Amino acid sequence: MDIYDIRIGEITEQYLAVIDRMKQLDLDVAGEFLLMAAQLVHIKSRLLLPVSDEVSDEEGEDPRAELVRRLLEYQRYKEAGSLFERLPQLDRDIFLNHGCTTDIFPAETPQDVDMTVSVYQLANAFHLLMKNVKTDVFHEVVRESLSVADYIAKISHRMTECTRMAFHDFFADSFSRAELVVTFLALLELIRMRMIRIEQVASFSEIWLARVASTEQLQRLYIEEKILDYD
Amino acid sequence: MTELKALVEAFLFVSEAPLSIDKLAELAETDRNEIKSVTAELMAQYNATGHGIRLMEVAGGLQFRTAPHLASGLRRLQKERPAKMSPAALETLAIIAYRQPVTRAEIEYLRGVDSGGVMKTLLERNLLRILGKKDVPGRPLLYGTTRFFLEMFGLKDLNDLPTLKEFTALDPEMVEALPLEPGDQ
Amino acid sequence: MTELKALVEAFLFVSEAPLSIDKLAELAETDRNEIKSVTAELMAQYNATGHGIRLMEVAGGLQFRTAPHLASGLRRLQKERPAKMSPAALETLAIIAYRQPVTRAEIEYLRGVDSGGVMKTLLERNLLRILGKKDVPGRPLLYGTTRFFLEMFGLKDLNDLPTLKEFTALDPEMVEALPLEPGDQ
Repeated sequence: MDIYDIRIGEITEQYLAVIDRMKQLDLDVAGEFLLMAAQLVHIKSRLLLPVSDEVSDEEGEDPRAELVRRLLEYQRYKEAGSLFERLPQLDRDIFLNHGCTTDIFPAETPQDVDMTVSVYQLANAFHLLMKNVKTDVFHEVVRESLSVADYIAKISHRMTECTRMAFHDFFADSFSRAELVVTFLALLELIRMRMIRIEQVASFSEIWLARVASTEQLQRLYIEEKILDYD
Repeated sequence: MTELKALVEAFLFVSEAPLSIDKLAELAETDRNEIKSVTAELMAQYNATGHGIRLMEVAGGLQFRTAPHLASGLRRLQKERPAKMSPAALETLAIIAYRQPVTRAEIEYLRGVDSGGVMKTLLERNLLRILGKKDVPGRPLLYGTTRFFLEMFGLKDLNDLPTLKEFTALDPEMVEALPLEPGDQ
Repeated sequence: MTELKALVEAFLFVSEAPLSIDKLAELAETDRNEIKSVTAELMAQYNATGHGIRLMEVAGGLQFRTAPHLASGLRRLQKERPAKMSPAALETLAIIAYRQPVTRAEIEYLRGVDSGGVMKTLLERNLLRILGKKDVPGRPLLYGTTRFFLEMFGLKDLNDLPTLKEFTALDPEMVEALPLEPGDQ
C-alpha cells in the first residue's frame, strides 16, 4: 500500500483482524495495535466530518499528518538498513590483517591508558554476577551487614551525587527481600529527618526523591553513620 | 623520508585499530605534515590496481584492509561465516546511527514494535553504546553507535553515512492526493 | 595473473598462520606453479628497500612480518595499545560501581574469589578510591569509584549508570530470570 494514500478502511479492517488474533496471545502487542487502530479510526472519523476552520483550529494538526510523517520516516530507515546491508562489511566482505607479526611485542607488558570497555559491558558484568549469585548465599551476605544506618549512609552518599533520583533506582533488581525492606526503612528515615522529599507528578507515575538537605549535611550522615545506631 | 614511510607502513600494518594522522605523528615522533605526505604516498601506492590490500580511511584514521572485490575468494579462508544481520537489526541500527542520541522509546515509536531484543544483540556486538541518560522524567537511557560501527561498515565518520532520501521532498501529485495539508510544511 | 597476485597477497594478509604453497594453491583454486611465481613476485616487491613490511619464509609457509630494523620504533605502538580489561577486573569494578561504598570482603563474598590483586590494579589505574573505614570490627576499608571512572565511561555522575531494571528491560527473558522482583509496580 502506498503510504501517501492511506486507505483507511482497509487498514482498519486489517488491524482489527490482527487484534482479534493477537489479544488472546499477547496483551502488550494487542495494545500497540489497538493504539494504531484507534489512530486510524480517528483519522477516518475526521474525514467523514465536514471540514470547518473552527474544528481544525481546535484539534490542531491533522492526525494523519503525524502518521504519514512517522511512516515516511520509518521507511527511510528501512531503506537505510538495506543500504547498510549492501555496504562492504568487516569480516564478511572486507578483512583485516591477523597474520603480520613482529617479534618484539610479547616482550613487554602493556601499561595502563585507555581501556576499551563500555558502560554496557560494565552493567552487563554486574547483571550477570547478580543473576548467578545464589539466593541463599545472598541472604547470608545481607544478614551480616544489614542495618538501617548502613543504608542511610549509602543513600545519603548517592544523594550527594545528584539532586533527584527515581525511587526505584534505590532498589536493585537483585535485592533480597530483607534488603528491600531495609532500603525502604532507610528512605523513610531520611524523609522523616527532612533530608529528602518525595515527589510524584500523578498517581502511579514514577516517584522521585529530591534532595532537601545540603550536600554537607548528607555527608555528615554518611561519615557519622555510627551516631544513628539503628542496629 | 623512505625510512619514515617504512615505519608508518609498519605501524599501520601492526595496529589493531585505525590510526589517525595525529596518532601516527606522535608514534613516529614527527609532525603531521610529514605524516600526511607519507600516508598520501602509501595510499596512492596501495590503492593502485593490482594490490589485494588497500589503505582506507576508516573511523577517523587509516587502516589496511583487503580490497572489496576479493570478498568471495577470501571467504574461503574463513572457518565460519559471521552472523548475518537481520533486517530488524539493520533497521534499528540505521535509526540509531542517523538519530543518535536516541532513546529506546523513540526507536520503538518509529518501528512500532518492541526493540529491546534487537538492541541487546547490537549492544553485545559492540555496535551500540549507552551515551548517558536523557534529561526528562524517568531518565531513559540514550543510545548511539560505537567506533566499531564505523569500522564495521568502513565509514570515515558519522558524516560519511549514506545520505537518506529526504522525506519532505514529496511528489507534488502525492501531496495533492492528501485532502488535508500537514501543518508543518 | 595480476588478479591472482592480489588474491594471494590478501590471503597472506588475512591469515593468522603462515600459509604454505600447497595451502595457497588450494585456497586460490589454482596449481602450485602459478602460486610459486606469484609469491616470488610478491617477495621481490615487498623485500625491496623502502617497505616496512616483508614477506618472509617461516616455518610452514609464507607470512608478512615487519622489517626487523624497525623494531625499536614499533615498540612505541606496543605501549599505546589499549589494554583490554579482564573479565575479573570488569566484574570487580561493576560491583564497586553499583554497591559503593563496599568493603573488599563484600566484593569477595559476591565474586567468590580473592580480589586483592584485581583491586590493586584498579586502584593503580585510578578507577577506585578509598572512601573511609567501615564502622565494624576490624574497620575494613570502604571502596568507591573515582572521578576518572566517570570520565572513562562518559558518565555525568553515578546516577547515570544504567539501573539493573533499565538494563534488563531490554530483554524480557532476563527479567524473568531474576529471582526477586523489586517493588516497582
